[in-house]
Amino acid sequence: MDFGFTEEQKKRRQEFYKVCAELEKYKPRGFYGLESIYDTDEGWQYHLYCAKEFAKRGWLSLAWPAEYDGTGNMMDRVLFAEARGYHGVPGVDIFGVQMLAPTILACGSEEIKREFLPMIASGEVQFCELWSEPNAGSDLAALTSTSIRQGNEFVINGQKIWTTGAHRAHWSFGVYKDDINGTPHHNMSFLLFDMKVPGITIRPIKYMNNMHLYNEVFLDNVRVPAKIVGQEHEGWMVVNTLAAFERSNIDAVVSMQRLLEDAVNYCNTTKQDGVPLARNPLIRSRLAKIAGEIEASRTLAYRVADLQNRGELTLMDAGAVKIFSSELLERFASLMTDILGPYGQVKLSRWAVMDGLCERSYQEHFVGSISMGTNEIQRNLIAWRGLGLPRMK
Amino acid sequence: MDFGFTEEQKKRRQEFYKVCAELEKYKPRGFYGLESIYDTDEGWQYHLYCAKEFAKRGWLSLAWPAEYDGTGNMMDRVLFAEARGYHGVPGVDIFGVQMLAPTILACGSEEIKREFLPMIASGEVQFCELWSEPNAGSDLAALTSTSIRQGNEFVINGQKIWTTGAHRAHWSFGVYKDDINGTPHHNMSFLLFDMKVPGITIRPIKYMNNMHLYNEVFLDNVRVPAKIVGQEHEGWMVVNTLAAFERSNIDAVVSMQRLLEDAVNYCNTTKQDGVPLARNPLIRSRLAKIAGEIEASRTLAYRVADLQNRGELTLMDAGAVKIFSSELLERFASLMTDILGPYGQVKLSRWAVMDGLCERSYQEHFVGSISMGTNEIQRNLIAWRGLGLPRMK
Amino acid sequence: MDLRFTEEQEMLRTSVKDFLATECPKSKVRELEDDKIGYSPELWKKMAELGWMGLIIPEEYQGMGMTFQDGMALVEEIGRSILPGPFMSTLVATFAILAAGSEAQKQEFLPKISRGEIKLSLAYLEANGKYDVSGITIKATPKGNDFVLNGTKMFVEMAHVADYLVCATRTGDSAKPEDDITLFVINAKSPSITTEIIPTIASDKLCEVNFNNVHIPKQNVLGEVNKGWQALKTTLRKAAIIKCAESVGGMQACVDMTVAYSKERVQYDRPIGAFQALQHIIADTWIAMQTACYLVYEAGWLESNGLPCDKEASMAKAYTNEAYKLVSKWSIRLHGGIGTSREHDISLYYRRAKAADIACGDTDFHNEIVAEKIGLMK
Amino acid sequence: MDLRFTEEQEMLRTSVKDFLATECPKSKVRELEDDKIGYSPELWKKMAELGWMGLIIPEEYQGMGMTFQDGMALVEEIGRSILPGPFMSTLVATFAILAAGSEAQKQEFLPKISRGEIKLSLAYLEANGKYDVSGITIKATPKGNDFVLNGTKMFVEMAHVADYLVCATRTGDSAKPEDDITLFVINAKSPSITTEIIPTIASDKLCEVNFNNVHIPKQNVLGEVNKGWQALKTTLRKAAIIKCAESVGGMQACVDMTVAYSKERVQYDRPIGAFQALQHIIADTWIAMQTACYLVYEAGWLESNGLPCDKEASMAKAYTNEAYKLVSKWSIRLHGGIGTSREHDISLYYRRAKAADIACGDTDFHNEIVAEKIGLMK
Repeated sequence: MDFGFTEEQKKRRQEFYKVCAELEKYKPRGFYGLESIYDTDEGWQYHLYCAKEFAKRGWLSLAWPAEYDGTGNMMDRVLFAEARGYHGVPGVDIFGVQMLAPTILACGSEEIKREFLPMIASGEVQFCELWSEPNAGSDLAALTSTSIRQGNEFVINGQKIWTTGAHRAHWSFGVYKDDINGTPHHNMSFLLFDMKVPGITIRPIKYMNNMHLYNEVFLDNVRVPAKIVGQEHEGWMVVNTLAAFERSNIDAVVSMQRLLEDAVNYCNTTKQDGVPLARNPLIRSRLAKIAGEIEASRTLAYRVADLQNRGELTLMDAGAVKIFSSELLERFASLMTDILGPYGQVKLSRWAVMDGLCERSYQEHFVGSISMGTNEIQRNLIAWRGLGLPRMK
Repeated sequence: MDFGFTEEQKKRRQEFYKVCAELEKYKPRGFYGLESIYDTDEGWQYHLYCAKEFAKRGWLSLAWPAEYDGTGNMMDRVLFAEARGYHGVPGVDIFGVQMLAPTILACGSEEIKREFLPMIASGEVQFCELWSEPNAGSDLAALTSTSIRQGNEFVINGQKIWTTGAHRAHWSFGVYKDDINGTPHHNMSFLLFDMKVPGITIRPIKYMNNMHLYNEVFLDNVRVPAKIVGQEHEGWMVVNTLAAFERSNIDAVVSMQRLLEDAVNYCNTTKQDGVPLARNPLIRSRLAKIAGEIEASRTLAYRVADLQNRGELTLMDAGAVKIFSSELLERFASLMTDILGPYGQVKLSRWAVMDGLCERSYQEHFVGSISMGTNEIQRNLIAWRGLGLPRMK
Repeated sequence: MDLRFTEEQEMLRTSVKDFLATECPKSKVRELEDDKIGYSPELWKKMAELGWMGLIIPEEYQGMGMTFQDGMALVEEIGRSILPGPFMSTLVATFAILAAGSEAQKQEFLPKISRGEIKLSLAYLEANGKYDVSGITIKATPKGNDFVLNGTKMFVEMAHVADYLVCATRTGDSAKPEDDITLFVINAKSPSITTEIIPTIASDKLCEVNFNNVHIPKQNVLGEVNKGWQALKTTLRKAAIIKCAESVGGMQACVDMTVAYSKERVQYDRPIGAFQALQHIIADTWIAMQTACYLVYEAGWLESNGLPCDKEASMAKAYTNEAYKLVSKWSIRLHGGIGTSREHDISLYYRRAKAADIACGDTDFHNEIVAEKIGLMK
Repeated sequence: MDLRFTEEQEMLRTSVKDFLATECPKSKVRELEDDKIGYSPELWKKMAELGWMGLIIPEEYQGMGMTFQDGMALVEEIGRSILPGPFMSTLVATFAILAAGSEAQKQEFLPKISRGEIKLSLAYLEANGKYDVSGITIKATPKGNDFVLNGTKMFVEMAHVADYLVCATRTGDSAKPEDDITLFVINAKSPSITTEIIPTIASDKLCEVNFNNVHIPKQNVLGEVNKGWQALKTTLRKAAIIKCAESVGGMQACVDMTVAYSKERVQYDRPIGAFQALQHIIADTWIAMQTACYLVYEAGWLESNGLPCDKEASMAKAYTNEAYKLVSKWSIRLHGGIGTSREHDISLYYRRAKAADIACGDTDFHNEIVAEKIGLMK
C-alpha cells in the first residue's frame, strides 16, 4: 500500500497550488463553493475566468487518456482538486468536466468524443444536468419527459427540476424517455443539446438562503439535433456510469481542509476573557475530531481515485465518499456555527466572522446530502450492491 | 399541566425512600440491576427478602384498584420505582408485578384475578415470561410451540428462549399456539403454569459477561391445568396489552439518577494532577448532557404513568420510553467507562471503581434495547401506529 | 400530576393556531423576512385586541392575568406557526418589568404593553458574544439626576422598532461580575440611540444598538442600582424557557409536515413514508420532539409555580437547542430538494432552529449551568 | 499511489487467516479467556515457526525483515480472528528494542523474540491511569552498577507470563516530564517482581506489576539514561497504529458476520437483512469501518516510511477507537438476543473494542494530540 506521490506528481501539485493561490487573489469576497458560481454575475465571471486559466494549462482534461490530451491518471485530478479546494477557487465545471467528460470517455462514440471533449477542455462551454423531474427525484426511472426522434432530430417535451446552473449553462446533458412503450431501463436516451435553442423556459428556484442555484426547466417542443451518448434507448446505462463519477466528486471533500485551517486560525486569534478560543478544551476536542474525519474523507477520496485508475470504482465506494463527506460537512458547519456563538448566525456583512461562510455552509450542506441521489439511496446501494443484502420486493 | 404531587404522595414517597434506604444496607457488593437478581443465589435471596418487605407494606399491589388492595394510582408506582431505582434495591418482580398483574387486571377473569393477584402481591411467587422462540424473536406471530387442550388441561410442547430468570421463577406466563390451523392472531393462548411441573428442562444461556440471566426452556409434554388470561385462542390480544406495560418499565429510567449522583461524586473526589476530574470541561459538558437526558426520560416516564392513569397509554408512548431510556443507558455507560479511563474496563475486584458497575452497564445495556421487542420494532410501531405511516407490504 | 394542557389552554392554543393560519401564513412570514421593518402593524393591533401581549400581565395592569404556563401554551403555537415581529422581545422585556419594576413603573408600562401600544426589547448581549453576566460591560455613569450610558449592545431583537429597551448595564467596578449590574428602561426613540439591523440566518431583525451619551433619568432604573442581576437572571431564565416553548412548537410543526409529506410524496411507486429507513428517522425526530416537550413543560411548571428551576430550565434549553436543530435538519433531508428551497416552508424552521439555539444561551452555556447544578465541583 | 495490499501481504493475510481459523477458533478464544495463563504455548510455538514474532525484525537478528506495513497486515488478521496471548505485547516491546536498543541488546533479545523463545511486554501505565508521559512516576535509583526500582505498573498486558518487561521509569526530577525517562529491559522472572491479573472486560490479562527493590544492571538500560522519552514516544505511536490495525480487522469481522447473519436470520417471513432500516445501519457500520481502514493505512504507510505521523497516528487511533465501539455495538444489536450471549462470537469483538479503545491512549488523549498538531494554540 503506497500513499506516496511520484516526483512528477509532487511537481505538478506544486504548480496546481501556485496557480490556484494566484487565482484566489481575484476571488470576490464571500465567494464560497458551488453556489457562488451560479448565484451572481460576478461569481459566474470569476468561474469562467478561472476556467480559462485552467484550460490554458490543459488542466480541465487532466485525467483523460493521452490521446485526448490528458495524463491518464486520476491522481492528478485529485491533486488539482485539492489545490482548488484549498484555495476555494472555481473554474472546473462539475457537470461538463467532472461528470460528462468521463462518461463520454466511457460510453461515447468517437464522433461525440471528437465534438465534445475539446469543447469541455476549452472551459468556454459550461454544462448543466437536466435530470430530476417533479415526480422523479431519487427515482429516475419514473421520469416522464420525452424525446421523440424525427429523422436526425429529437423533439423534447417535459419538465426538469433542481437543475443547478441552468440559468448560466451553455449546453446541457440529460435523459428523456425516447420510447414511451419501451421496457423500463431500455426506454431512454442520454442527450446533449445547446441551451439556447427555442422552447426552453427557465424558472429560478431560490435556495433557502435566497441563492440562485436551482432552476425548473420547461421543455416545450424543443427541437435538437441527435447528439446521443451511448446507444439510443440505452440512456439508463449511461446514467449509471455517470452516477459513479458524480458521487465521487472529491472537490467538496478537500475544500474542508481549508475551512479547518481558517477555523484554527480564528480560534487562535479570537480571545474570550483574554484567552484564545483555541484553549477551550471543548473546542479543541471537537475540532480535533472533525480534523480526523476530514483526513478520513481525504484518504477515502484517494482510494476512489486509485480505484478509478484501475477501472474498479463501484457505486459502493463512490457512495461512501458522498455520504461521508456530505454528512461531515454538515457536522463541521454545525460545529463552526456553535464555535462562533451569536456570530454563527450572521450573514456576510460587517459583523460577519469568516465572511459568513459558516452560516452559509450550515444551509448549503444539504446540497451534498440530497442531490446526486440522496444519501438514503446511497445507503440502499451500499446494502444491495455492495454488501449483497436482499432487496425487499 | 401539573407536575406536582399531592401531600399524600409526598408522604408516601418519603416512606418509599426510607424503606429502600434501609434495604440498601443489606445489598451484596456489586449487586446491580436485573442481572444481579437472577445471577447468584445471594442476589436472588436478597431480591426475595426485599420482595417480602415490600409485600408486607402492600407495595407490590400499589397501582391496583382499591378492591384488590391498591391505591389505584400509577403515580405511586412511579414514586416507588424512583425510590427503588435510586437505592438500587430489587424486590419487585418485573414479570409478575409489573407485567402480569396489570395484564390480569385488564384482561383476566375474576377467577384468575382472585387466584393470582394475591399470589403476586405476596412477593413469594416469582414469575418468568415464556415468550421468544428460536425462530420467533421480534416476530412473535411465528411461534411454533403448542398448547393442546385435553379437557381441563393443556399439553404443552416446544421450546422457548431468552427466558430471563426461568431458573429462579416459581411460575410462568407465556403464549402458545393452541390451534395449529387457526387464523393468525386468533390461534394462541396466554397461559399460566407452575414451573415445577414435569417435562420442563432449563438450559442456561450465559450473557456475554458470563452472567446467568437468560435460559432456554424446553417443554416436553408439559401437562398443566387450564389457567388462561383472556379468551382461549385470543392470546395475541393479551400479548399486546402486556406489551405496553412491559415497555413502559420505568425502573431502569430512574436507576440512572443514582448512577449519575455516583458519577458526580466520583468526579468530585478523584483527582488527576491534583485537580478533581469534575473540573475537566469535557467531563462537565458530557455529564451535563446526560443529566438532561436522564431528566427527559424521567418526565417521559411521568407522562406514561399519567396516561396509564387515564387508560390512554399507547404503544407509541410506551415505545418511546423504552427506546429513549435504553439508548440513554448505552450512552451513559459508554461515557462512564470513558471517564474512568483504563479503569473503565475493570470488573468488580480490588481495582474496580464504582464496584465495576460501569463495565457491567457497558455490556448489560443491550438487555434494554434488544429485549421486549427490539428498539427497531418499537420504531416501526411508532411510525405505523403512532404516526400513521404506511406499512410496506 | 396531570400532564395535559388545561381546557383553557387548549382553547387558547386552538384560537392562536387558527388566527395565525389566517393572519400570518408562511407567505407573510417570507415577506416579513425580506421586509425592513419585519412585522405587520395591523397584525400587531389584532394580537393586542386578542390580549396576547397582556396574557401574562396581572389584571390590575390591564392584562389577562394568566400564568406563565399559559404564556408557554400561546408561545408554543407562535413557534408552530412562526410569527415574525416584536412579540417575543416584548414578552421578555415584560418579564424584566414584572421581576424588577416598581409599582410606578408597572403602572406606567404594563397597561401600555397589554394594550399593544408599546413594543419592547431586552438589550443584553454585547460584541463579546458572551451569554454570562461577565459579558455585560457597557457603563452607565451617574450624572446629576441622570445616568449617562455609552456603548454598544448586540443582537437586540427588533430594537429598530422598539419603543423601549430594557438594558443591562454596569454601574460599578466590583470584583464579582454579578454585583454591579443595573437595569434601565430606556426610551428607544432617543436621538442618542442608533440601531442597525444585523443580517442573520433567520432574518429576525437582531440589531446593533449604539448608545451615545444617552441620558437616562434615575427613575428609569428598573429595581435597584447595582442590584439588577437577580431580576435579570430571573428574566433570562424565563426567556430561555419561553424560547423553548417556541422551539417545541416549531419541532411539532416539523414532524407534522414531514409525516404529511412522506405520506404524499411517491417515489419508486410508493409513498416515501413507507420506506422503513425513513420511518425510523421520522420516529426518531418524533421522540426527540416528545422528550424535549416534557423537559420544557416541567421547567415551565416549576417556573410558573415559583419553584427553583435553574437546573431544569438549563436542561430544557440545552436539550431543546439540539433537538430542534436535529428535527428540522432531518425534516429538510426527508423533504429532499423541495425542502431546500425558499418557496417551501420547512426551511423556515431550520433557520429558526439555529437562531433559537443562540437566543437565550447556547448548549454549552446551559450545560455548564447544569454541570454546576448537578454538583460537579467548580 | 497504490492503495492495495501487496501480493506478499495478501498471501500473508490469507495464511494467517487460515492458520487462526484452524488453530484458534472462537471456542479456543473463550477457553483462553477463562484460563489463568491466557494463551496456548503450543500455538505460540507454531506461530514462531511461521515467523510471526520475527516478521518485522531485521534478518540480521533472525527476523523476516519485513516492513511495519507488513506487520500491520498480519495484525489486522489477528484482530479479525482474535488471538489471545502475548503476541501483541511482545510486538510492542520489540518496537522499543528496535527504537532504543544497543547493538548488544538487539543481538541478545531480537533473535530470541524471532524464535519465539521469549515473551515480552511494555510496562507503561501506572495507577494514576494517565496516558501521557507525566503518568510515569515510578523511580529507578542508581546504586553501584545497578538501578533499584520500586513501585507499581498497571494494566501491563500478559505480564504474568512475560519473560522480560520493557519498563518506563523516572530517573530524575527534571521540571519537564519528558526529560528524565529511562527505559529498562527487566527480567520479569525476578523474585522481587510480583504480578497479579486484573479482571477486565476483554479478559486480556492486564496485570498489576509490583517492583520491590528490583536490582537492574546498568547494561539493561534501553537507550540512554534520562533520554528514554523519544524512543518511548516512537514505541507508543507504533503501538497505537498497530492496535488500530488489529481493530480494523475486528471491525471487518463484525461487518462480515453481521451481513452474513442478516441474510440468514428470518423474521416476518424474510431475512432481516431485507429490512431497509437495518440495511442502512449495516451500511453505516461498513462506512465507519472503511473510513477507519484508510486512516489507519495512511498512518501505517507514513510510519513504515519513516515519515512524521504523530498527527495521523492520533487521528487514526481516535477515529478507530470510536468506530470499533460503534460497529461492534451495532453488530450485537443487529444479532438480537443471540448476539448478547457468551456462546456467540460477536460479543467477543464488542468487549475487545472497549479494551482496544483504552489500550495505547483513549480518544480524548489522542484528540488532544491532534488539536496541537492542527495548530490550535496551547
